[in-house]
Amino acid sequence: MARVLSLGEAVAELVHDGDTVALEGFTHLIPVAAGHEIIRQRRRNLTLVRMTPDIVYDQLIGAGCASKLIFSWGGNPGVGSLHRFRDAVQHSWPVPLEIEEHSHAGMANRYVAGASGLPFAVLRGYTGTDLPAQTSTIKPITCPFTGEQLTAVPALNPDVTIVHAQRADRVGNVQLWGIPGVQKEAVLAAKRSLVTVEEVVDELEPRPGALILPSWAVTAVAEAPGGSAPSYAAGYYERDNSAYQAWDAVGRDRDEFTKWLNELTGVKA
Amino acid sequence: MARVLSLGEAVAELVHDGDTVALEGFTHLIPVAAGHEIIRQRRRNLTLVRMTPDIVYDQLIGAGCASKLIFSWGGNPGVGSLHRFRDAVQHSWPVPLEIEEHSHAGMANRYVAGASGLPFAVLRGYTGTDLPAQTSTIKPITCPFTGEQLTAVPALNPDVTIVHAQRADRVGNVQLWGIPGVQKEAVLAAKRSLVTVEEVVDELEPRPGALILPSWAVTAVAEAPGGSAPSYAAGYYERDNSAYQAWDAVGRDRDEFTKWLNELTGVKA
Amino acid sequence: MSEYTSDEMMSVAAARALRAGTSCFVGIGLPSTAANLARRTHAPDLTLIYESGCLGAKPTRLPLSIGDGELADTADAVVSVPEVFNYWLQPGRIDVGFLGAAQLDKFGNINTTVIGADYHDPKVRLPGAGGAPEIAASCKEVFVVLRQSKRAFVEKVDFITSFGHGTGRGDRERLGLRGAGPTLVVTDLGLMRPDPDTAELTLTELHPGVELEQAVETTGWTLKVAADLKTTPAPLERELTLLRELKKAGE
Amino acid sequence: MSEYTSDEMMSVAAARALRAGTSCFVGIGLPSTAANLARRTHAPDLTLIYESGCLGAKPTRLPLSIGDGELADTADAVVSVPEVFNYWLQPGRIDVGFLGAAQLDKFGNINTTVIGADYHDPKVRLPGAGGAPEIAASCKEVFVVLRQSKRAFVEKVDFITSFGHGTGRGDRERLGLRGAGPTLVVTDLGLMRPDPDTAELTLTELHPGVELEQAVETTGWTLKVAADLKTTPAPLERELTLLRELKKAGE
Repeated sequence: MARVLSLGEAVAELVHDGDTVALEGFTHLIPVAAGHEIIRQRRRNLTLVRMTPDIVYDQLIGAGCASKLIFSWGGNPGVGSLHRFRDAVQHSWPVPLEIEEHSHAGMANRYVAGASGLPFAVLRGYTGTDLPAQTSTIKPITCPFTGEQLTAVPALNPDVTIVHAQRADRVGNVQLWGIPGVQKEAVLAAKRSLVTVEEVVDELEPRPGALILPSWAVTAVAEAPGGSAPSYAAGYYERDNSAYQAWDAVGRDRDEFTKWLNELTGVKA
Repeated sequence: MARVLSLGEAVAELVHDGDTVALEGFTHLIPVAAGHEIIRQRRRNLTLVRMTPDIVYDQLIGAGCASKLIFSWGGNPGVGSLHRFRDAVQHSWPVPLEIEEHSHAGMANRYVAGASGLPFAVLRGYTGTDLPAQTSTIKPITCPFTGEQLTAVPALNPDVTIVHAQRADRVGNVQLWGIPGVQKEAVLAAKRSLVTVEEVVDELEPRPGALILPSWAVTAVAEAPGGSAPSYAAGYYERDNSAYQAWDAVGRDRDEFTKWLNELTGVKA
Repeated sequence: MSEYTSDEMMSVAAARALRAGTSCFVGIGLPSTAANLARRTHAPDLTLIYESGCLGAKPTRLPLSIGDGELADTADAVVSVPEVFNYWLQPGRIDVGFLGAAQLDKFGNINTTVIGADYHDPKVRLPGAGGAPEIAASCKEVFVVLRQSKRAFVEKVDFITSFGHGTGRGDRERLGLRGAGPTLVVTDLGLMRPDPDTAELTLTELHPGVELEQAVETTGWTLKVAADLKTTPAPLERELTLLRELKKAGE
Repeated sequence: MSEYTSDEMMSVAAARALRAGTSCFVGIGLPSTAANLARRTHAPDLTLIYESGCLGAKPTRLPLSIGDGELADTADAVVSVPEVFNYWLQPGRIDVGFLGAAQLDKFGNINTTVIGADYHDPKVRLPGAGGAPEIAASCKEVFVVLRQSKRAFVEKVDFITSFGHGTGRGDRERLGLRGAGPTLVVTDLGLMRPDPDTAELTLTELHPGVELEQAVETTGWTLKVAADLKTTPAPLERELTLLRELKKAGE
């Protein structure tokens, strides 16, 4: 059964240096507060996994937490590039960043395989593209019935997956509604999982479109109100588009970024 | 976009002699009225597909509609055997019935592959059992990353899938709640689909746990109030357990069954 | 102490085997009765998973089918059938798979497909596999519950629908099956467990009042008996009351 | 007739290409603007599918991301990301895939990964593939919309992120790709379509007031021009009004 912990406790206990860590949330419910806590706790050499690394991953990368990124689309949605990500890839700042690059369909299926206890997934994907030449985790596979050639990708099984949801009850059952993304698969694929929530409530009332992660499928729940801002949490708050725009100027410049980082971590400049 | 038809029109148009036909509904929402309409319209040589053939399949088989059954569990749940099914398998009455036998996990994944436009699915299944020796649609497959051996099953792509749901709106969007079974996969895997519904309404109000089949993914919708009795339709009526028990005596005896059949089809004895 | 039937003893013994705080993938019939009794007695937090996609069902009356509305209404979550098999069963998340059988052999292999040597011309056509092959493969361990008879307890099943221990200890490992397979068989006469070395089902407990000879005679192979054969504690008053309430409510 | 910008002309031309009664897998940015304009003009029943899992979204304002709450709130159905790719895109259910690009080559291959010859030491690291490779592979046809420039319209892309027509007609069939691939490129200067024989992108329409030379000079290969080069009809007053309302509401 999931234990209800503070965010600090949960990150301290579940996220270790060198771990493969997935923070998922597709535009909606991005676990930003948990990402910031990982930065504050100065984790290093993480393999970060995420379909759509956006500003919280730019921040983790800029803070030097990651040595590798597994992803399918890295950008500041609606704004432009991730400058810390680019700086790491192009100039190894602050540390070199290895990348393992997929498509969304490939990443989604890798989580599905992980959640399903299978070593790989099959899809119609990557055909004719230059991705398989750069990514060793894309291989051909032949249908044993039709002889048709398709594509295989290996399961993703993060050491820990972190997602954000609207609510949990006091025994750790999690309720999430709105765009569900790939969160269920990412949690079920992981060895350990942390769900940050807007609030812990006495009882989860049924809601249209809500999915439930039962307590026994989650390692820990931590209350983190506003924990997915500047992304949004359906029913709680809207996306703060200006924060995405404002990040561009901060992320673009190493000094500006370092100032931002010092502020987050409480270091005096 | 789905057309709203009468049940008779829909079956006449969508179900042809020799077709592969899946009627799905896992205990809940079994499309019984549609099955009876297929009997009334005297379809022949159908390959019937269903994870859990129960009394409506016993009736279709006894009426001589089917030449083949693809399934994973055939019984009268909570009561006992399907006598028409047994009689067809053991004594070819009224016509021989070929069978293709899987497990639930295999059948579910065959629909998933069908819905996904893939020729096959991979699972951890059938290992050590005698099923692969009897069923040619079960084959080994090797993970291209780990070398581990798993099991492959081919996609199911019925000519037509029929399911029952609670509601549709007047343009044919379907709303289904309660146990969803494998209905979405079975509909999306099929070349054509028919959804019978308890009622056609002006507007589908959102409901906890409801899934939607958009009109553009369905061929036809037909109103059939009570159309899943004696199984149940959450929010409309309960399972009629006595009807399942009563079927045992009817199905057990060829004469009793023939009387039942004549009554259904309006033939004077 | 009340009088009780051998079926009641079987249900009580099966319920007791389910540990508090675990999860159980429940077949319909005897396994469902036992699992629901366990939730009412020593294991109120037992998580019941039904193949209809009901995760954490807490039925107030005994379900008649694995997809009763009652199961969905009381579940923590209701998911699709592909999801329950792929995301919940297959990765080995479930502690115990609780199965019935038509035939069971001395290595715990289960037959629910055909009686008779010829698959294509069976003496009796049974319902088939359902979810059992993968439940038997993927749960951390498997309990089987069925009434003892020479017809049911056979030297070798006519058809392996669900793999137990094959031809003996080590077969599961060789096939790459991850779960431990059948670790307990509960009958109306006693309990059998696979021998630690050979995996042959061995009588370890007799229910109160049952003669050893009865168990031996209703087993279709030469039943081995544990050196320290024990007697199952008789059903408690409370267990019987709750079992009877449960069965009555389910009718 | 109002004045209008070349970007407005591009959005209007892109919107017009989307036929009533069809379905469109919509990338964010220019494709989303065009698709939403089409719903407000000639194709109110156009089904919009976003990779965030929103099927049949009917946003009242222009979404800023592919996962805006507005898309979920107005959708016929909201499904998981694996489901939108596996059950909805992959089987070829979607009529049109509408994509942007950083680089596009003369055979309609799309690059959104890296600029520069060396993947490991790129001149510019772009966002990557996202959903595009499979959208380009699986939709019945693909429309691409982007502003014309020599940097963007190149002889050969530095990296094939999403496969168009490869090295020419027949490559898609050889690879077993089921969709027709790019059938239309909408730019701020005109429209290009693949030559029926060679699949080389060929200028078939110029927007009003655009000189042929402009289109040729902003194309990084020797642009072929259709024998019957046409002029796009100028945006209608109504199209411009609706486009401006849409863009304003989205800000």
